[in-house]
Amino acid sequence: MIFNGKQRIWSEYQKEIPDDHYFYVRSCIRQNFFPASEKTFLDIVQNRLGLDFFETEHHTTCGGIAYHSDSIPQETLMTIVARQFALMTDAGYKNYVASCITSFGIYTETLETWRHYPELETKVRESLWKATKREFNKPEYLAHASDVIYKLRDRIATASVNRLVNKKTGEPLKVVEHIGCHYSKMFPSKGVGGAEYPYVLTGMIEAWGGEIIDYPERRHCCGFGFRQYLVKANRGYSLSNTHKKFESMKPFKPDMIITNCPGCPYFLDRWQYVISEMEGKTYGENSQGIPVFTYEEVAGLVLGYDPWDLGLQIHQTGVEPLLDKMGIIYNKADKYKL
Amino acid sequence: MNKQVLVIGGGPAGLEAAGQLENLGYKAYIVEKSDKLGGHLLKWDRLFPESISAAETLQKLLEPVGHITTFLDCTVVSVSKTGEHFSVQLSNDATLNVSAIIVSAGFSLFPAEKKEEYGYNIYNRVITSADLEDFFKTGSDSRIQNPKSVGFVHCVGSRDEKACNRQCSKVCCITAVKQACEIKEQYPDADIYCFYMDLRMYGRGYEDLYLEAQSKYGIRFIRGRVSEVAEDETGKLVIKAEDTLSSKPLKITLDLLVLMVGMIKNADNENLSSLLNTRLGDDGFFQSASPILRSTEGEIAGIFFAGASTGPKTLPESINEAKASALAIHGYLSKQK
Amino acid sequence: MPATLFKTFKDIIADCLIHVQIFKKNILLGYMHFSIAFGWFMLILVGHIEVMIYTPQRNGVLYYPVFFRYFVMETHETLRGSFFFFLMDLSLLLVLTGIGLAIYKRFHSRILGMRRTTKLRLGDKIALYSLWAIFPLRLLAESFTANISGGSFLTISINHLLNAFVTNPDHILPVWWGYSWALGLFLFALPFSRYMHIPTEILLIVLRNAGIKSSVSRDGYAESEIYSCSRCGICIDACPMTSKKRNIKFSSVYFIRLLRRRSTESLATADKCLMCNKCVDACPVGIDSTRLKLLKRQEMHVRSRTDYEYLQSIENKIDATDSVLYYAGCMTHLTPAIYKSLFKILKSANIKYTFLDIDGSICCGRPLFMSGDKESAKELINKNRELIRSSGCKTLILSCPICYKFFKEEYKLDGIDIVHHSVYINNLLTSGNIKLHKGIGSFVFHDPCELGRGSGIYNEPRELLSAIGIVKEASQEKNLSICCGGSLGSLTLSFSEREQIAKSSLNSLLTNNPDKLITACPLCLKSFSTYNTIPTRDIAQIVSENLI
Amino acid sequence: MIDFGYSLTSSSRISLDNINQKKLKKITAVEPDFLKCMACGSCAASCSAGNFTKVNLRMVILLLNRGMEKEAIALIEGCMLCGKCTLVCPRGINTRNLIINILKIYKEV
Repeated sequence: MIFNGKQRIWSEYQKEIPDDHYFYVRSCIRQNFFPASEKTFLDIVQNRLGLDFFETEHHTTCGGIAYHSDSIPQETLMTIVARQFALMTDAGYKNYVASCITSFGIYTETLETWRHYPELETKVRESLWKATKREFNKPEYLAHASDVIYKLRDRIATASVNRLVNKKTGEPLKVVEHIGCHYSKMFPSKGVGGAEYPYVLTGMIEAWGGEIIDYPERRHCCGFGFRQYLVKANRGYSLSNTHKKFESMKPFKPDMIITNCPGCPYFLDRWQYVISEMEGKTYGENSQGIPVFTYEEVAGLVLGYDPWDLGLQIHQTGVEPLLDKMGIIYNKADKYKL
Repeated sequence: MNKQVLVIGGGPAGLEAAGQLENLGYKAYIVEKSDKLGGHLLKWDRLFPESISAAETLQKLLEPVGHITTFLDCTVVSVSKTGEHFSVQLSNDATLNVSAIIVSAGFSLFPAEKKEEYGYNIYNRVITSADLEDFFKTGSDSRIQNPKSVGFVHCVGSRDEKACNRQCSKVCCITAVKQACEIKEQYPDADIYCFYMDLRMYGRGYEDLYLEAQSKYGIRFIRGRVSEVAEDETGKLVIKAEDTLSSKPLKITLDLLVLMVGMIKNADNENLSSLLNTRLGDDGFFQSASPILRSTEGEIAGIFFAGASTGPKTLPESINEAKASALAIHGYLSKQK
Repeated sequence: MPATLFKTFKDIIADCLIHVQIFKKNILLGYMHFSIAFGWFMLILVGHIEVMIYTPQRNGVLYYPVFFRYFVMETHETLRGSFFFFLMDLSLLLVLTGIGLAIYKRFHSRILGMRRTTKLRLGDKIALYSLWAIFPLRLLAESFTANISGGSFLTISINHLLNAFVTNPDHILPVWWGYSWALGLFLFALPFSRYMHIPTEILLIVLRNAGIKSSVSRDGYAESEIYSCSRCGICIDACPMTSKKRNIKFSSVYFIRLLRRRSTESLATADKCLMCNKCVDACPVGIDSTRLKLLKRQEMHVRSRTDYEYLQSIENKIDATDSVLYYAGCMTHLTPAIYKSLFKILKSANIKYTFLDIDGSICCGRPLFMSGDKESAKELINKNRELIRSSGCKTLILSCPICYKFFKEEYKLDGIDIVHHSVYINNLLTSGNIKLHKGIGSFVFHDPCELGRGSGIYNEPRELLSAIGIVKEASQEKNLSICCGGSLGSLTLSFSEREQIAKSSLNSLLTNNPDKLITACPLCLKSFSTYNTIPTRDIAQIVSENLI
Repeated sequence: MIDFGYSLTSSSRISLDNINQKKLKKITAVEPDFLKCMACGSCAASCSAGNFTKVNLRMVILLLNRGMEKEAIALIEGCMLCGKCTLVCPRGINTRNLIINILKIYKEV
């Protein structure tokens, strides 16, 4: 691996991320899968770093899951998106931050579609007006929440209590980063670091002391793929894709996986259990599984949050061996506290 | 006094054209932007399809131009045409008054880094065809360590609209076959694979070399474009492609991957064409007056082309075009008073 | 039975003693073999007669007749034997001329009609040189003692000559020893040499005439064929593969030698063979080496690796109850001009026909059979037979000689007339059903291996062609015809080797500058038209072009 | 082991890392023409057996080179060895010897 080469590519894919004043929208499924992640995110940016993040209860789904499952057409989707933008406009914000990768992809796709086909934007504005009597401005900046943490990675590092290193040996932890497909594969220029070598999570890991491993199936989808999981007949296909990734990362002996997408951590986490039950095959050191984290959870750990406040007890694959490795003190009994 | 002709670009086409013009009784000047005459030929070891030495070929091309005035490290700054004469100012402050100009500015190699998924300059064992040719010439490249398996990726930066190059670079197919045979000669135990979209073996002797590559050297050809490259835990390259003949995705682990970089327009073609008041085609190469009957002539009287300035060409094609261009100039200047 | 016995006796005399077959090939070569074999036979026969007459008490002592002159002194009785002395000297002279020719042949085989002879191995060399030595030594020995134990025109004359130089009778002994050693050495080397054919050939003739055939490459009959091979090398020149001195090691003589030595390499040689049968036709001993090769292939190629389950789903829907049935076969589908021309001829003769494999052929099975996979071939035979039987046809026309030979020999289609299109068209001509325009064009006819040597059809195509134009001769034709190189018999012959064969065959065909090359096999047509300098046509094509 | 009602599906991906090089070397040794195929498809187009079933020599050569031996055998065991492919092959590949040896080396009986 030639590090300079990657740095050169990273330097070509830098996106502008505003400093403050964000309109923050949550993810539909993350709130079920990893409910503490978004809470942690807001706690870090609002309370720890004192930034302005606005939330509204009127925000709905972006329509992404329905769209990618072929349940609604693109025009419907764009009208839903337009409504979210109207909420932002009403609240007086210009910087739009999505917690969900699918949403981020949907927003990017919608804005790009309007750029190429302005007549569609006009049509959507009309539809939105007819339906809700709302008007909107397009966001000036669109970011994914991981972009924000990426931007803040050094501030977090400065305030860090724990680092991504093996406390005993002092060696950096080996970290697999997994980027949601819709982050930059559709529009490479919209993601930090582009599509082939995304830097958004890598930047965090580097800043927090870990070592990124680049394994052959790094670019491969986590296996969720909407229809592949949602339709039971296809579920084996979803599982097989995840299996393929684990087989590929296995020889690199990763300590942990960090992700920036709602579905990925869920499937990378849960499918490990399914594979072990189905095939008798387990991954990770001492066959304890490879713990999978959202970037907010990792940021939380670095900043010294209590693991159980981060919702790590909800993970299928146990995180304790890693916490021990990092030298994080936690109360075992608290794991099952409500 | 003899009529004077400016040759822009001192590669094989420029050298041949200048030599021919001198033979025809004109005074030629060569302007070369690098510090050496010879262009891309300087970097070649052996030439396809018959393994002729590039150095000897260049030597022969240089012989007749020994006494021709040559400006190295020099570019054209401005050109003004008055009547039938061009007044050309060079970056070294010299001013030339010439009756005709040959644009033999050639081509550039596609920067392999642009195909990020192939990992050139990111993975240690990914090299370009130019690097490999340099290895054959100099015998050393730290990335080539007794490889047991080698892959060649055809059409890197060619026939690729996403890389902003729609054109076929013509020479890469046969170069890949040539280099595959050569590397097999150096490393007889190596398994060698060529990943191609189409094999364009159009020239004399090319098909023979292709057959020899298969039957004598056992080189395997896989019809499918490499989609991505990664490193495994030992640093070997993992290559993914579709084997389009069996309609199945394919994976192979290799010790060395050679990217067959294509021929693309020079970045300064645009500048040069505006100085000369000529047109560029959609592909960024110079546009001649007529692609069939007047392929060496520009639309402006007195401007001529030779070699790859008007699109990818093989070496013999470039040299023949240089001869044709010199003859066209002779015809043009003979009509002048 | 007496007829077989008589034939066997006649064959033994003709082939083993007189060598009629070799005489047919080349008189000098024939004489060489005849002189040695017959002369030596006479020496033995007369020698025994002498013993019986003069020393009846020694009758039955094996060595006695051989060294008769050494043991017997000249007595009054020997005078009566001057007739035998003369006979013995004459036979010895006969043998010596043969030996002389044999020695000469070693250096200039071409004079005796052979471009190439076989390379000798140690056993052969010992036997050969001792054979060469036996008779000159015998002459010398008998000449030395001619004044003591009698002699005739040859030995007495030499005796006189010798007496002028050698006076000491002690010098006589080494020569007799020499003769004795040479003979002993020869007999000792015989089983290890090619001269084993001398005794074995008699056995082979007996077995062959008894109608025995071999079923594996090393059974009794096969052994008798293998040991009967005299390695004369006539098959080397006959073999189309050996043109330009290539592939000599693959000719039948070496195959048989490998077989005799039980070498595993014999399979590679068997696989290479075109199976054109030219060597079998030329073999003076009549060894069916092609069959031996086929047997070898059958033994070595593992069977039942094919799967013809799909044949069962092909319906028997062809009806040819009131027409002739035509089967193009695989190859003719690549040369549609052949069947189109044939159909034109049939139409002009008002003959109704049905095209059995219009939608594609099931192979006749001969290519598989020749590859050694007899069992798989049977499956194809069965399906084709089923299709043909269910069609209800009475006549089956084939345009591919490969199919033709196989249908004739293996299909057991009793009651159905199987005929090659060249013969069928010729019959139409002779019966007046078609009329042809005779022009001035000249043709040479290439006999396809499977039609000519394979099926014995030489004359009908030529008759047919002579109704259209002038038939010119090729330098080697009919049973000597050279394979086109395309033969499916060979499994391993490469493309370039086949090209060589096609070109050498064309060389022979074009000797007399014909206007067109005519053949009667789709494979030959394809092979020749690639390299031919004059037009190549199938016989059906040329006939259809000249229909009136 | 739990049955979840779905299972891992095997990948259709060809891995050139795991192919049986020994067998490939063997087939190349007995019939070097194996290397000469340029996948034009003439053999399959003219195939007598291919008329009735899925025999396809072009594909067989390809599949063997990709290590898909079983699939290859399924496409060649219906061959009748008629030799049409030898005749039409533009590179003069000795197809019959190739087929015989493919079956010999790759098909277990």
